[in-house]
Amino acid sequence: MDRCPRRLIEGNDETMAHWPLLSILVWLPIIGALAVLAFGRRADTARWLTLLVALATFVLSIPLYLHYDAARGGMQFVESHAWIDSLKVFYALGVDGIAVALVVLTTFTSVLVIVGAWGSIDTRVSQYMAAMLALEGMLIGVFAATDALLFYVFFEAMLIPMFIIIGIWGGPRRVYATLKFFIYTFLGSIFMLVGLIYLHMQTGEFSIAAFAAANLDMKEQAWLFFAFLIAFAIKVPMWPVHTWLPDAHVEAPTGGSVILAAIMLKVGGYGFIRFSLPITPDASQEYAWVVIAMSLVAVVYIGYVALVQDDMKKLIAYSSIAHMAFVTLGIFITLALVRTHANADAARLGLQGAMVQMVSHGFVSGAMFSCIGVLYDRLHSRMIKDYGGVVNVMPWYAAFFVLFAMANCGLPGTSGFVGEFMVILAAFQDNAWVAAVAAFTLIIGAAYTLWLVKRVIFGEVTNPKVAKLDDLDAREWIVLGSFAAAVLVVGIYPKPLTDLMETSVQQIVSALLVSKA
Amino acid sequence: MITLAHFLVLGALLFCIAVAGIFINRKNVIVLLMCIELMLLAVNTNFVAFSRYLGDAAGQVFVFFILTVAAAEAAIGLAILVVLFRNRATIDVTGIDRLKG
Amino acid sequence: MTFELVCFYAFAAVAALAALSVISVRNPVVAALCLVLTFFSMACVWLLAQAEFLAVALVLVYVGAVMVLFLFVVMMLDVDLVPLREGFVKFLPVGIGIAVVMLVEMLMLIGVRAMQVAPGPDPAAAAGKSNIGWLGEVLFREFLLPFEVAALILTVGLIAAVPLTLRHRRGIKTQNPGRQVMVRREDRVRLVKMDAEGNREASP
Amino acid sequence: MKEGWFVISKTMLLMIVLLPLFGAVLAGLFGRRIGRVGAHTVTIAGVAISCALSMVVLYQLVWGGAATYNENLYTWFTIGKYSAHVGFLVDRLTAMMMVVVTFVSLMVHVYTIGYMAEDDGYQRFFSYIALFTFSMLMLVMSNNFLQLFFGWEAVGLVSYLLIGFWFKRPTAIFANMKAFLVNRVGDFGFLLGIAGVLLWFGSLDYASVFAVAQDPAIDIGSRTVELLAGHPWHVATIVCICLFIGAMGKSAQVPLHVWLPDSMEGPTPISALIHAATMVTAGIFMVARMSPLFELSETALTFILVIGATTALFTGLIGVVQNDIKRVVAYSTLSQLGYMTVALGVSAYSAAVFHLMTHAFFKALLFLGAGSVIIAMHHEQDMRHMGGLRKYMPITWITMWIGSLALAGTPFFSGFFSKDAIIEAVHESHRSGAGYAYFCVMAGVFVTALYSFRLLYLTFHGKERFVVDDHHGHGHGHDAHDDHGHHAPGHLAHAPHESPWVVTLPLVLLAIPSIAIGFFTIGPMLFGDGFGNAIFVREANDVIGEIGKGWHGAVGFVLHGIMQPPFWIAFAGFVVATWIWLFRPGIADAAERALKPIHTLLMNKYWIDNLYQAVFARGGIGLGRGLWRVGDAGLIDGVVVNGSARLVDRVSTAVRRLQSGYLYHYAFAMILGLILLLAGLWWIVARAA
Repeated sequence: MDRCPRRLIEGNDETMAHWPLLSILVWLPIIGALAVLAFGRRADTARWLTLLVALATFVLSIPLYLHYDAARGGMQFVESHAWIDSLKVFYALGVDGIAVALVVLTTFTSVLVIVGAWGSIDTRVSQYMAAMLALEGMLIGVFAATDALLFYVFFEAMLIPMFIIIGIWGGPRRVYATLKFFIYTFLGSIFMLVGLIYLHMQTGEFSIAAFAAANLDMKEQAWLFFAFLIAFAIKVPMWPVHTWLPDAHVEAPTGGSVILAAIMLKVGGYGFIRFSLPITPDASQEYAWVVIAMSLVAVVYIGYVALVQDDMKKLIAYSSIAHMAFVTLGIFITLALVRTHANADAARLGLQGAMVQMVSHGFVSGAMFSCIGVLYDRLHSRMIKDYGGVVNVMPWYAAFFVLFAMANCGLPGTSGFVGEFMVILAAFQDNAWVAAVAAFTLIIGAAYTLWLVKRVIFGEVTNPKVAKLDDLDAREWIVLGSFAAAVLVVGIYPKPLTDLMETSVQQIVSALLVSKA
Repeated sequence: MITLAHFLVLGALLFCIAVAGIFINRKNVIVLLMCIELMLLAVNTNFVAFSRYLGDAAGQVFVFFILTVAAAEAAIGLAILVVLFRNRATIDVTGIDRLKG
Repeated sequence: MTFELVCFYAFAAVAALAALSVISVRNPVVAALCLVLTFFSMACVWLLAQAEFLAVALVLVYVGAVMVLFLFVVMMLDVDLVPLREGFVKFLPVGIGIAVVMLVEMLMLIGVRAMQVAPGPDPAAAAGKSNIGWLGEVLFREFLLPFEVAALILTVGLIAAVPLTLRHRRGIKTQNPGRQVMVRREDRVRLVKMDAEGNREASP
Repeated sequence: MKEGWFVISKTMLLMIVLLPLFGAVLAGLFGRRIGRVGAHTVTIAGVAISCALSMVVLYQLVWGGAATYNENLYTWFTIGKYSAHVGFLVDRLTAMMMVVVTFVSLMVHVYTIGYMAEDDGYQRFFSYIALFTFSMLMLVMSNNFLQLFFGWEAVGLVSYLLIGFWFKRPTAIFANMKAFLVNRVGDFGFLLGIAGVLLWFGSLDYASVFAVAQDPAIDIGSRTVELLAGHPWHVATIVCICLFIGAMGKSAQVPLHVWLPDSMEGPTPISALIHAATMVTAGIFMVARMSPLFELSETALTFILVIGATTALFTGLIGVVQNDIKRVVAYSTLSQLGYMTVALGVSAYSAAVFHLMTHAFFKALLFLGAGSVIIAMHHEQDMRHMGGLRKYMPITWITMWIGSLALAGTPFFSGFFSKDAIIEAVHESHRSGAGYAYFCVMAGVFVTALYSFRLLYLTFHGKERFVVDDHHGHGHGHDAHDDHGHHAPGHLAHAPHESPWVVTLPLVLLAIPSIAIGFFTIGPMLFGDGFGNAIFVREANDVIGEIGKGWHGAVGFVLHGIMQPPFWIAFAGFVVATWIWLFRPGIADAAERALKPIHTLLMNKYWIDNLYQAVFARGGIGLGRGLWRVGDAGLIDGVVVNGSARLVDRVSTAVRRLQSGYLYHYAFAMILGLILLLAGLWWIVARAA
């Protein structure tokens, strides 16, 4: 059976078609990781080499954004090579607007993570840097894969560097945290693998497009939907399968936390958009309420839990969960809107909101964890009670911290607002009560964030060690400044971002209109 | 006239005797090894009989291999036994539970 | 009742009785000898099935090699037999019970009446070959690789038995001619520089 | 060229908005480099130009006949049929607000030079107030709900930063968090209101929303929706109440008023600018701006009316017992905001905005005057330790009197016109709840006079209740605002003296409009065409129009007003206050003892703060702790996650026993397995046969 005509996939333009840009983006960091392992005997060599590779990857990802034809949408920069012939598995890469946004987010954040880890990692530097680069490559692979098995391979493979990063450079309870993180996520992905194998049996190949085109009855869709739900809900993570995240964050080194929060969590949301929506649209519609309910519980429940944390990283980890709930809410409110209200425009608003929230959360949570890392590097404590009055000795740091805190509570003008705003607007079109519960984040999100700010930043210096702290050095300035710029740019002018994804989102939404059962 | 059943019954009988032997001689490794040899003999008898009655040489080839492996096994088994005895001065298997989970 | 059948019953009876003795006699040496008898009888039974080569091989390999090895080990090890017999009576009923249950099950499966198949003509003879020729042809044509593997296994078993039983005893005084030959001057003589004795006494 | 004058230019509007922002960024990021003088020069120049240009815009609109400006600057996002923009809508309402905001802001900027002279955070402060001016301008000049919300939250952010300006004070950083959170409760409603607007009116732009609201063909006013099955609600009511909840947060209406008194922890200039003149009136402005929507819902307006009336009376009562000079003014602000809300509730939007404007001037004046007193008293704020200050600081004394007279509603002062118009409007209204509101505003007049004059008498008149410790010498704690406590209460290092010109000049400049602006603007703003078509009132609700029928100029309005009960009630308040606090100070204490329960009630602010603290703050923490310990740690981690780990552990511990290590056990297991296998095989064979 020849499936080629059905693929929306074509090369972009003549010049770009010759460049396997996506492959370069995926493999450059991974090969770079090997190079760092090989030549990074000296710590400084390892750092510079890693930075070079990460910067090169970031620079190479800019053409991806520039040359992506947003008006046309669909998969572009497509590459396809046979990988396992007997199973019709292809090494197939391609990106649409959504994936471009996430790939650029990945390359951008990776550079900052590497700059951030410059001084704070001083044991086994080359291995840490190599793990980071490998992780970056695999994450790009996840976002760029258009073959389900390739996606799965990257999806699982990225656990390994993360496992190593937390397990080796982590805090005192790192063994528990890594095992929990690994087993949790692994458990989820097993279900996805079963689902993929079933789909393979139905379609005979592993291309996601083929899966989306397969006709599945309601029962099949329901099984597949829940298989995907478990996998991606754990990755996001959604309440009630979120408990690995705080532990992983608390134990992870700063760079690990940043990557974990800023990018790895996005894989879950991305998976929902790539797999759940197109492959099981009818079941997704049928069970959207489950996901919406889980998201709303997360907003309120996790908000309250975040309020009482006395470990800064744990607090931000919980806040991440609450913010990611907006992503899942936006994705699944889309279904309700498009199916029951036949309001495709509002559906696009919801899906765009989810995507913008993903990107924004990447910046904001990355920035928050970097901020905590700055303090941790100096005092080696994450406990809120050890701080207080930081503004007295570190005014610039405090300014950044307050800015990111405001972004975290969704202040307009920062990126944190845009996604939440869109999702709440879209949710209101479906159900005012859903929107009301979601909007509760305005209150509870501000409560836990500002209370954190009050206890850490403001007040008199009570801990004599705090009194001796130095303000940001140049390296930290670069990291936090870049994050701040990103947060503000997306907050003040989100149109470039939404325009990039608009056609792709519209294609996804219009595909949802077609029932498969 | 010797039918297939004759051989099979004989094989079964020998096998069951060997099983009984394993039970009642549970402490003596040497006898246990002998019982295993008996079992193999019973199995081999079945192979030979089937080979004869189906006219297929593969059965006898198999017996050939089993004999080979059984010889190797006996050699190793007895070697282990010797080492065991040398270390513990007994061949009582009730004392050997190092592999306990 | 043909002569063959009579022979079969005779050998079968001997084999079964000998097997029973293997498991029941007190002395392992006697048990081993009884096992020899069992093997021998079964070899005769195999002859009745026209498996001449295997029958001979059984006698040669088992009776000639394996059982000798058994006897050798039994005799070499100074085994205290009394504790090994403990539980013999206690487990006798269980053992017999299980054996009987198993036998019944097997017989049911064999379906004694259903399996009253008369033997066809000897396949080797039908092919106009001796048993050995018939077997050899198959063995070296179709089962060459397994044959070689079996050879390898046997070799490995042979070699493995050696290091297993090899031991280094401590406290045994032996010469090592290799080391004796290799020795150098530096290993034996050490020149030490030191002050003359007389000076030391004079200095304080 | 001549025509160009009468078309509002985009460049000018951009300059109005961006100059303060530019000043804020410069003073904030490069404060150390440009120094103190640089910081205040930059910001004041920015705000001054902005103020001048705002006046030009007002002139163009009112006298120049310029058309309303409504254009988008850039698109924020476009998704399907929805789009959000950043743009300006400048009509007369906006222009008036722009002038008020920039003028008061300019005054406060100048005043700050004196007030914050010895503070370490000088540049930071200027950066914040300039940023505030930018945010507030964005709010009032917005032409769509998104930008409105941006400004709404941005002023909240600056308010947060400024209340917590002295971040070492525990009370300040508690107050700023409280202010932000309570505002967030309001924003919660506001955001839902915006979402409702998008759903039911199909756009975020004012123009198209109002077009839908006023389109008889769509008749959105009678459209209902069942949010709860079986209970149809008017969509307009839902949207308006949600939006008004936002206004309740920002304009500190009961029950979301609790943050405003605490916000007095911030420096006094911002109390004047943000928490009296401009930011807190954003809610009033918003409702007036949304008048086409609010006119659709009688229910929402009744709700507004009742909330406003309650705020007007009951918060004023608290003001009577406060001893902190700033807190008295703060409660007075709450009460006056209640008046404005009442005016909104009876559809007298123009009266509300009019009062907003006059209030901005005289309340800013009162706050700045209070600040001047506080400087003189070396950051002593307790009126019980003041008294007799009039001879030390005459300018402050006179301007404070002017402000108080305006506040209390003395004829010909600006407050008289605006407040009287509101009371008249309530009197005219037939909306349900108007009776209650009328009672509240009338009682409020008395209370207003009472606390206003009490403040004056306690501060400026009577005996001096402070001691000047001359021997105490140098090193007074003026520069460190938070450690003025090393003087005992009522003990001053130096005698109080009049503040420098940078402080008194704004007082004088604000005193002028406090006296005069009402007289000159009541005509055009209330009864003329002052707001053009910015404010929409339905025929049936037009109480101002009703009053306007008897309009014979401002003097006539005053003469008419003197005949009316409100004036006499205010006069009674003045008399009682004078008698008690000027002539018979003992009566106050006697009354306090006699009315102990009421006094306790008022001193504790009706225990609302305590209630919120117990229920929402402590309750929230308790709930969070419960969810965390029981839900996360107990159920999810304890039972499910670690529970399954424990289960595996337990099962494997049990299964491990099977691995006894005994050869004969394994043999037995194998044989048993063989027996079972045989039995199974036999069973299959038997079944097949």
